[in-house]
Amino acid sequence: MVLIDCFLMLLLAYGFGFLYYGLYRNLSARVHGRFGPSLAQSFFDSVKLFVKEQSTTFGWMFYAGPIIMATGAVLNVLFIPFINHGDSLQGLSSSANLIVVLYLMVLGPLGNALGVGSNGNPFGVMGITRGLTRLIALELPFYLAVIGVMIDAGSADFSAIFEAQSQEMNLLKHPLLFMAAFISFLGFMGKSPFDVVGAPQEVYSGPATEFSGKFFALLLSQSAMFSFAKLLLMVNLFLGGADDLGDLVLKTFVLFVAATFIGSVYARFSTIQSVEFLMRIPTLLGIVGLALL
Amino acid sequence: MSLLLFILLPLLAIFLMPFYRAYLHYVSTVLSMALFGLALTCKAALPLVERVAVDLPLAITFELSSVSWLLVTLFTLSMSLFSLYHLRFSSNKALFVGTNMLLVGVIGLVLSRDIFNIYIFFEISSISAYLLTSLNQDAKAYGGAIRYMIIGAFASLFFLLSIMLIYLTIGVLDLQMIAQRFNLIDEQVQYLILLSLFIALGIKTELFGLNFWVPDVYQASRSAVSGLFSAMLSKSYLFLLFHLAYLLHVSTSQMAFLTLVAALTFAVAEFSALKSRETKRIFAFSTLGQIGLIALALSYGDTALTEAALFLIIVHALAKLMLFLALDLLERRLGSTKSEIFARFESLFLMAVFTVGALSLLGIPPFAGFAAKLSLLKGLAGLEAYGAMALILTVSLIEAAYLFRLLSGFRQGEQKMVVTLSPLERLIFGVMMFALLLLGLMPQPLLALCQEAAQAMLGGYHAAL
Amino acid sequence: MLHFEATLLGHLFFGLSLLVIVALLRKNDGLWHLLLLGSLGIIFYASSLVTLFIGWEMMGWSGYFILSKTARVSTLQRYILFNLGGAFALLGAIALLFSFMGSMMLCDIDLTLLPVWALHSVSALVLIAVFVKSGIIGAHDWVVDSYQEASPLFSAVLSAILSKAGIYLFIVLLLKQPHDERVLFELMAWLGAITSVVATFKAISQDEIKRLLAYSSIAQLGYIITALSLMQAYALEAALYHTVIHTLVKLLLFVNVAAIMAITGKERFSELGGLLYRVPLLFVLLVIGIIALAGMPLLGGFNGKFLLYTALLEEKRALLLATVMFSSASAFLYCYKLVYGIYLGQRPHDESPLHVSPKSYYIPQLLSAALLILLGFLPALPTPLFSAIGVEAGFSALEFTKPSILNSPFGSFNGAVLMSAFGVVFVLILGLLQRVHSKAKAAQNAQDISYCGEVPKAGVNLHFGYGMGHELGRIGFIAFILRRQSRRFWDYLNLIVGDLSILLRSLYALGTQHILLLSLLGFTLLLLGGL
Amino acid sequence: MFDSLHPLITMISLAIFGVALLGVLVKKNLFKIFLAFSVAESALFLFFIGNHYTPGLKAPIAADGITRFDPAFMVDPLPQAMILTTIVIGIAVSALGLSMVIRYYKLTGHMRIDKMDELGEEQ
Repeated sequence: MVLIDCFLMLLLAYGFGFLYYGLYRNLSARVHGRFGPSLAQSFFDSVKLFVKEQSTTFGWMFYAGPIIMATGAVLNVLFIPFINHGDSLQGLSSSANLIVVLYLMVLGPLGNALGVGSNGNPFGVMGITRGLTRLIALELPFYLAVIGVMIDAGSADFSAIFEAQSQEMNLLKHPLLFMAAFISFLGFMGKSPFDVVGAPQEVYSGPATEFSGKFFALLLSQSAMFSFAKLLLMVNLFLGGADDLGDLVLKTFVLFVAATFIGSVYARFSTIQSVEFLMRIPTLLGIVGLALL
Repeated sequence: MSLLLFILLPLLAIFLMPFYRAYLHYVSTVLSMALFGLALTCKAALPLVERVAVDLPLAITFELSSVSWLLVTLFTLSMSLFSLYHLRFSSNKALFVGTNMLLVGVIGLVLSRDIFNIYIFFEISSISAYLLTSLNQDAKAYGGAIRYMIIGAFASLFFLLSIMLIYLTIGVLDLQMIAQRFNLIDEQVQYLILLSLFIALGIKTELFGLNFWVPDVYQASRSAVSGLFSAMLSKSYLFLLFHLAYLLHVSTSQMAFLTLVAALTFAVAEFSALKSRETKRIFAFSTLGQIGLIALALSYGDTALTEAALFLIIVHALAKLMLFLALDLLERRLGSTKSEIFARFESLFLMAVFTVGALSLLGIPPFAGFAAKLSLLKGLAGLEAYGAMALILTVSLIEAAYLFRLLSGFRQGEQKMVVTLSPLERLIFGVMMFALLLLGLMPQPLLALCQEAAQAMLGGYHAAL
Repeated sequence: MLHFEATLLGHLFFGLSLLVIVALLRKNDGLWHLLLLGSLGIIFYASSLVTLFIGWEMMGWSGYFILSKTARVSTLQRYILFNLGGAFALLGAIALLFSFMGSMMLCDIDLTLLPVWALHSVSALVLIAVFVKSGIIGAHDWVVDSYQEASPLFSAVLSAILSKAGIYLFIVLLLKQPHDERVLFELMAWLGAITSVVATFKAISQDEIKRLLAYSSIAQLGYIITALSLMQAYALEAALYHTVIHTLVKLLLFVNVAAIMAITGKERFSELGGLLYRVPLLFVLLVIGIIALAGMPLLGGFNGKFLLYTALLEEKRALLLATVMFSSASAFLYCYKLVYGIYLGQRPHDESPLHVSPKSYYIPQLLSAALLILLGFLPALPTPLFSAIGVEAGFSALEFTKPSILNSPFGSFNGAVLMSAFGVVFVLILGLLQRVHSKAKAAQNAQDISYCGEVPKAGVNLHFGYGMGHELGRIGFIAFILRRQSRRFWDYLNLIVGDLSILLRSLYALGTQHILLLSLLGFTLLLLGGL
Repeated sequence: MFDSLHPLITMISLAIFGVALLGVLVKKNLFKIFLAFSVAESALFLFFIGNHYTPGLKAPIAADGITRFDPAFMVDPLPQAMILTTIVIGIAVSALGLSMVIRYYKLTGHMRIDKMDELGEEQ
């Protein structure tokens, strides 16, 4: 039963992940006054990359890096419930809680960092360092918000968090916390102004310098699923979770569109700028939000 | 058996010197060990009081109470170790005369119950100390000895003055009788007497304000002799000062003044040692510091603290003697006592000796100094003297800074001279290290003796308060 | 004089010490290590304050003599002065306690009987000793130099064991005794959290491996201190759990680094790199170590953090928790620097020959890695022990269902499920990647990389190791943290005390007649004053 | 107890004592310093014996018709014995001191107290 549930969740995440990815490229193109590629372009890209003849490898760690990263993304999907009640689409979420999920989210970057580090390209590591530096700053406001949510719910379990939002979702109850978390969330989603440059020499979630062929395909797929997992987390934490599949699509879509629009109009901060910004405004919001709790 | 033996035997040995001119070091060893044995056998018969010559007002009284017994035993033991250490050197007249006279002097100081007698032993120990300081017969030694002498003569003037005032006012010299009649004296004269005594004995006890000459004298003397000064001379005066203070029932405010002086002695001396580069001076400062600590404990006039102070006297005497003897060994091999010498020799045994000595001085377990410091702190805690506790702990850190600076010298330096010790030297130092360890692990027997001694020393002091 | 008593807490700490010291025992200074172990035994099984103190001091100086074989004199002085300072503070606390309790036995201590000022003084003095030993920021000046200059294996002992003595002291003297001290504990919770933040950023900016590890130790002890200051059953479990994990992790990491030093003879990130395929096993072990150090799930390291976070949540200490989580997140950077700087990236150019690392280096690492994995799989395995220790200390028992589920009042998780899910998913994806049509081709050589369209020449430095973390210095508040140095304060203090010493010393250089004049003057003044 | 002469003796001896102390404190020649100590000691003897002497009593010598120890008839012999002892000690100390000064002079060529700088931190 659990296995089927998990499989379904993965399938949904995979599908929605690529759908949103395609939508993102279209929407941001429209904001910029262009026409984007077709919706399924990213999906086709990944399939194409999977069947490429050759891909260069720098050794077993290089091989294992993307796998760890993808494992992290998959685990995230499996441990975050899709629906806020019942038994279906819960995956393994009863064996874990919010804190575990928060920490599981770092597993992917670790695999990425190990893989990129092992290929000997100095620019890759530069990107990793920037990514990790920014991650530090991203997490502080997000943690503040999450702590608020957990204290409000009296538990770190998702079920309790849903329970606490049954009357009024956290977005309305704690708008300041939501704002703090949402700013961080933009960064987590790799949206401007907090994204890390994705030029060919530098890696974080952009095209991986040394990853080619099937490795790159794996990275693309995990990135799509991971993005969906993050959307899901935000929905669960602040929008009261999804009552059913339709609700899920609606809520994730709203969040996604909001993030995409904001990301499309802002220019990118440099790493230092984004860290300093994140350490000020959203952190302050989060602290005020906690004080109001 | 007579208490006079402790005084007469060494004097006799000095007079008979021409008969065994070449064997003085053996005679000294045998004599001091015999006296040590003698002291041990006296334990059962305590307290011993002995009168020499005529009736009371004119009699000369010696008393071996449990506290003077403790000190006599310590002095004879120190002297035995000192003589044993000197066995391998050739017979030395001046050393023989000086050390044995010093022994007579310090034993006399703690045994006498007659203030004029005390003056005589005061002078005997001073003269022998001058003699011992000049032992090296170079400009440094004579310079130190002359400096010592001028200060000593100054001290003896004041001591003499106080004796004269006492006799002129109450006409007695016996300490007990002085104590009984001291109240009859006019208050202002009383104060003058006490002050003169304080100046005279304070110089000799090496208390702050009166001790600025001490490092020079230690530096001028041979290291081994400095060890003897540290172990015997200063300790006997320390006893004397507070024995008189308790006996004469000095007022609480005067005791508080002593506390202040003692605390200053401790703190200033330890601070001064911090940047010194001359080992003998460092050890001299450390001795001053420990004297300050002991005086601090004694100045409360409390049984527990006096017990701790007596324990500390013994432990410090042992540790300092050991350190100075080891330093003497190094001085003879390396020709210097600068702190750099610690980087210039190679000997695991000597390193162990210095380490154990330093740790014991610092009061770090499991060595004897710890037991002393612990009982000291317990005593102070019992009196709720928290300021003194804080002072002791803080200043100990300064002490640690310079002692460990010396110890860290072991691992510097490139060309090291291998220093080998003779089996006898190993035995002496081994015994002393073992004693320090043993006293640290099992202090109770000695502490019990010290407690008994503390009660004897305080006598009726508490009742007066 | 010595009194002992067997307690569960003592068993736990002594067991850890035994594990570490036996794992690291070498012939050349084995005797000192055994002495150290003995002194730890005295501390952990002491039932009287005096016994505890004796062990404490013995630990201090036996460490000094081990350290003195490799460290510089200034480092040694720092080590001994800080440690003795802590020890004397402890002695002061003991004496103060004695003056009120009239007993030196641990069981007779009842802190509620103390007047408020004495309770504060005792707590403050004990905390000084704890802070020095654990290297809380401000009192950490000795830690980094000592760890760096100790022999690699002794660094492991210092970090894994000796720093924990402070934790033990805290539990025994302040946590086990009933009292209602709150103010200092509040301060302490924040000190712990701030320590972990500051030390984390300091760690990131280090170039020497052992300095990085030293700062990371300081940061980890900061978490433990924060946990302890909550005085609550689950927080105690968190502290104990973290203690165990940190011991295992630091054992692993320091021995790993020791092995690297034995192989390459280098100890800076800027001189190392690219060792991954030379010593793959060491690499894997290090990765296990940093995963546990960073507190990521799957391995044991997460469990302590989880408990700490839930304890803080339960106490509703949101800001404190955010600070701790922030520092914990920042720790990823130095963890990555550790693994990248040594094993990943390109080999530096000066190809000095590599030595074979002794086999004995692998045993302690494998041991602690195995334990970390086991604890990841069965996170609640030690909970019954911690629960019993908590009960012994007067706290309520902990909830325990089965070894694979770690419970806390704020939620639970199943380590076995987590671990199995990871394993299954990993294998599935690996299988997928193997099955697809595309084949992996090995790169030609290290220079076969995308490098702005060029092929890098052999002389170009492609290793980014020591540069990592430099960027942080340009970020305002991190630069602020990095600029603060408690050393300046201590150096200044040293200067002042030294000058004072020379000033006071000049008294002892007075001429003979001046001394006499002074004495006479004193005599006259006292005489006039008294009359 | 004090007779009319005693204050005078006290004053004179105090004056001598003061002069001697002044010598100790300001004279630079070691020889003179030791001499000054001798003078100071003598002043103390004068003070003690002078204050203790009572006119009309016999000297405590057996030959002068004194047959038994009785302070009522004779001067208290104790202070005299004390002073005799002290004089002997004083002579011994002076002798030792002066011999050391001579040795010191032979080694260094001077005997000025302000030039004695063999000891201290730098040596």
